[in-house]
Amino acid sequence: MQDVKEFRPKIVAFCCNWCSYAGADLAGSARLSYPADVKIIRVPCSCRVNPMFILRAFQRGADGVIMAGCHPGDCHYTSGNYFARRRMTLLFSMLDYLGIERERTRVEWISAAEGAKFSKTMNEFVDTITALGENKRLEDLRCKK
Amino acid sequence: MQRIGVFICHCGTNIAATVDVKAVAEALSHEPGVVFSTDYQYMCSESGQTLMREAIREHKLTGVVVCSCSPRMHEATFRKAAEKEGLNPYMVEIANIREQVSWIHKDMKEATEKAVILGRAAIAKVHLNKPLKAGESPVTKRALVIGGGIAGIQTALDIAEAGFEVDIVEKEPTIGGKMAQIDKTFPTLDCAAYILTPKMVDVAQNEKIKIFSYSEVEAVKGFVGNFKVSIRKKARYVIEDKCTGCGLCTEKCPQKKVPNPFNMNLDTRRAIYIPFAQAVPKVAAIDADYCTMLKTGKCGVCSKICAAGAIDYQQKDEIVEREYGAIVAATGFNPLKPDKYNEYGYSTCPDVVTSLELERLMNAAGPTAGTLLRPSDKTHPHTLVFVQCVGSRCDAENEKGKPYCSKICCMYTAKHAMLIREKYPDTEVYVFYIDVRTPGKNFDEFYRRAVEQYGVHYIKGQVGKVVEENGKLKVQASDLLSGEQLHIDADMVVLATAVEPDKSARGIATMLTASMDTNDFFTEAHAKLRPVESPTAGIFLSGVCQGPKDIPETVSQASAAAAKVIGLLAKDKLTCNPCVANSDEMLCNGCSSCEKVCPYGAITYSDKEFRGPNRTTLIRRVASVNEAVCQGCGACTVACPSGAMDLKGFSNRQIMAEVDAICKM
Amino acid sequence: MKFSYYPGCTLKTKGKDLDTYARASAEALGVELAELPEWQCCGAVYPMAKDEIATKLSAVRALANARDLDTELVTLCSACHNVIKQVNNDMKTDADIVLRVNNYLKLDTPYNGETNVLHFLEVLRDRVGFDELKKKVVNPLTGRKIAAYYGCLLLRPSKVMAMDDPENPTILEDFIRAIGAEPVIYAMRNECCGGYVTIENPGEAKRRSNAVLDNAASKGADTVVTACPLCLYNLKKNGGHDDLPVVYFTELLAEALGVK
Amino acid sequence: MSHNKNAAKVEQILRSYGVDVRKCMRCGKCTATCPAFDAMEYHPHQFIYMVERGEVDKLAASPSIWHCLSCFACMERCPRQVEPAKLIEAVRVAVVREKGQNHLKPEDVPALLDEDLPQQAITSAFRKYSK
Repeated sequence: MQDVKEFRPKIVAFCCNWCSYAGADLAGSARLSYPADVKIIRVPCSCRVNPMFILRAFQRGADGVIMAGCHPGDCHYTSGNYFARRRMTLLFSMLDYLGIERERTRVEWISAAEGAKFSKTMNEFVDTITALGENKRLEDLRCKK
Repeated sequence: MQRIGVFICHCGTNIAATVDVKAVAEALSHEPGVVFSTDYQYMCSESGQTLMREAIREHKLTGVVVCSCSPRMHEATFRKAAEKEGLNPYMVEIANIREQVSWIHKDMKEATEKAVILGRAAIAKVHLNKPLKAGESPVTKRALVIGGGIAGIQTALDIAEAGFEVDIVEKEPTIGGKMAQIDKTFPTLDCAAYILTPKMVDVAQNEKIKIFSYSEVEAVKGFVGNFKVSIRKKARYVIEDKCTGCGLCTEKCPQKKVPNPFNMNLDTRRAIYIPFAQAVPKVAAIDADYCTMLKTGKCGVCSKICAAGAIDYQQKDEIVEREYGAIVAATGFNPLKPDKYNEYGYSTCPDVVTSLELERLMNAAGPTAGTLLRPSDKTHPHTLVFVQCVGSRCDAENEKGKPYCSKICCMYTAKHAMLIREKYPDTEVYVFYIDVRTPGKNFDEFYRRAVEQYGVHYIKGQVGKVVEENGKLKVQASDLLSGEQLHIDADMVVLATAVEPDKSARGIATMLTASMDTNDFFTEAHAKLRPVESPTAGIFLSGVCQGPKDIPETVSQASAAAAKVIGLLAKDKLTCNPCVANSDEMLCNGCSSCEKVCPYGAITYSDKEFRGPNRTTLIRRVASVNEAVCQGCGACTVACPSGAMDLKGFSNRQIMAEVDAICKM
Repeated sequence: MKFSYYPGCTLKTKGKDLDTYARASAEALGVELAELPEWQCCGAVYPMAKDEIATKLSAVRALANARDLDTELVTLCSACHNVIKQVNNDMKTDADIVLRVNNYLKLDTPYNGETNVLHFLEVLRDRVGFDELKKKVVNPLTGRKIAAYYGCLLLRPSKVMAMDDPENPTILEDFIRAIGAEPVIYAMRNECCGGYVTIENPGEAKRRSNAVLDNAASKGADTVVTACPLCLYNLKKNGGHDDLPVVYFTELLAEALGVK
Repeated sequence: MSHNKNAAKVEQILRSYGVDVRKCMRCGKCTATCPAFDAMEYHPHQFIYMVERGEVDKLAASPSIWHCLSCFACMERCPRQVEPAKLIEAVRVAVVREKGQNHLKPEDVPALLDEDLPQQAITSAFRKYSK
């Protein structure tokens, strides 16, 4: 039997505990669907996301990584999302330099009240990544068994 | 190797209708380290918890993964259950297969696959979990209230009522704040002094409350439960314990030309003064900028006539160190000075006044003894124009004003208009408004009374220019409903100026590491659910320092803040969040990167001895984290270039293990 | 002290007094006003459209000339001052305008808003200093009650003109004090005299300028000073106050310095 | 926006002048401060609202746009940075940019002159009213 598999991206979403993770919960309780390709990792704050985590995800074969935190000015820890924003800007410019498609990484500010935004953002992101296709440049094939 | 138990919750049909729970349990049972895997109808129920506890006992589990609803719902429940069975609560992890799977996906195959992956990620994390123990810290059973206006007074009285000690630090020589300057209060029109001064007396007489008047907070150290605060008692050149408040000195002082800020500088006072008759403490103070004795060494009249011998020209500022368990910011507000709005002529025409100046001009204890007179020629005004929203509701790019609605102006203007029309029926009163905002109990009724019963002319539009000519104020304004430009010859113009946080608030917020918004209002921990707490533990917010409020709202919030303080002080020990940062001293290179990004000042550096090669000792500067202060955001962990800093419960290895598990599929 | 000086069209013709008295006074104060070699009319109205380039070029030429001479650029007429300062602000802040202007002009060195533009009043206040000016006064106008008329263009838009508080200015009043007279402060001093519609709608221009002078007169002024030729013309012709002379501030300056 | 009947033209005007009419909170301070009020059919706050509603043609046909004194008082005093004066110029320029729409023609000038009228008045009138 021939196995023609349609491409389903692997997407890692880092969500801060106070805003975006709660936004994801709200999306869930409002039944606002988004593709199952998105898998969420809970972190206390967007500033906990080490750029290394994102590189690790790409190395292990993720096709897209999205980080979501509180809106600027609303960080539970006062200033964490500002640090996150600066760090991600640096990471993105490095990824640009490496020639990794800019669209594979994304930062969004989603509050605990924005379930709809969470769902919409994830839908859009999955569409973008699906259109881009598989991450071939950063995946470390040695990681594959 | 951990011995992990996995529990899949059906959540009735919430999960089980979309996720094949049995298949998930089966798939996860093959994961390394998993020694037990099952599913159950309601894991959070009593019997579900019992199931988990039995499994922990029987299978000697060292870690638990519950695949269920959001950890924000029941993480605490499952951790408590594990703890009862002797398992460290932080060895329990949740895979969220309800909000993130069953509720948003329809296809069972797809949902089941995702549930398995989320379960694997949680299992991968639990492998790296370590038992965590929450620390404890003691609580100093005393509170500090910064600011002695109605907010600070109410907070202090409520805390004292519960039996705890409270200090009030007030920068002026008396408590009372803005409310002491107000004449009548809306919507009941009772006298502010009649309702405020008894409270001030209560404060003075309460043994639990200590007032540091004419004092400022100089430095704050420590953390929730254990603050150490330096208070600067400014030299008032009067010995507080000796002064009887007789006021003789304030009548005899030869320096009469001192502007009187209590009356908004509409009259003068002496160089030695008691701000107002009901001041608490009723102790005089010398204004060093004007006192002839302090400036030239000649005079000494007050000292000679003071029978109590309370005058001390040699007095110096004094620093007092006090310890507190909780701190309440009640720093209040000031009305914006409208000197950037001279199209209204405030700086050039004395008859253009602010609303707070009008309060003094209508107050029986004010410069005109309660008779409304024009400041320029002391005559009775016949036509008055009120301008709303001066400096409020401006665009964020407008440098002159504030972007927010100041909230109280619509109501106090209605009050002013009504009082003037009632006392002086021969007046015409115009109010120019953009919107009339009256959400509050009996507020709109009050405003309608001003219009219907008192005949105040409310005009939708703004004033564009005020021109003083031949003793009149020619007011040019728009009437948007009639489409006309109006020209009114007025005798007085009253500007409802925006409320702005007191200038001292910014410095105090920095000392408290409490966050502020761009307008210098203190930020609350949660806009809806934690409105009287600062995000910084142990710091509470009372009154207008958090946002514009009227008196009833301020008092409610002040009592709410007091309740939160009482809840904190009632504890003997505080349990800390165990998911805090910690630094591996062997890896730390002493660079201070972590210290710089810490919003709480939880990281300190000290020199430590380490054993070097060949029995030498090395002294290295290394970071350490104060676990009682750290809130566990993790900013430092990413800033650390050497990988020394990590976050318990969300360690680098744990998060990477989750990443790997998700990407593996 | 040497400055490049941009007189503008009116100061060479109908507004000569504004110019001649300024030059004479400048000399007395040790300020050298070197007229730009090839200046062109600024157009008298700042074009607010972002896509208007051609109408901004003459101002940029003057600005670039002053830059090349390594001097600050001094203006005297309120309208020129307004146009040149606003265009300069565009050349500092609007990358699109900068690009298009420089593409068009093809200067040896592209212009990017380097020149500092000063009104002659600012030279008196910030470079000479009113205290210094006071010392050089030989003929103080003691007892005179002078009303300063700012009009609209000198102060607004305040963010760009950055010369004084647009609603409660002091620069002309301080100037009046420096030459020994007493300033008369009146609310209409920064309201428009209607000069722009003096051709279109003389009735309106009359009403506006009359309101200005009425207000100044009610405060006891004996003279009104201005920096704008159009305001001067309009206030004199349409103000309805023959009892209230309107003169350029430079005329009183020259008088006080004894060079009139 | 169905509220706006003339979206493309409005968009063009707003873009070239950098005005954001949505910032207006309808306080009417521009109209309160306008020295040319009596000469106008539509007043500054109405300009803003009419442009927002797309009624540019109606505005362009009104004599009001020629009565603005360009004194910038509305811009200076607007609490919301809406800049009505720019919008009025924008509509005026849109009119004169259309062929044959010059409000002031060179042949009309001599009749308007008197011996003291400064050049500035004519220059500015040309710049404001003609292509």
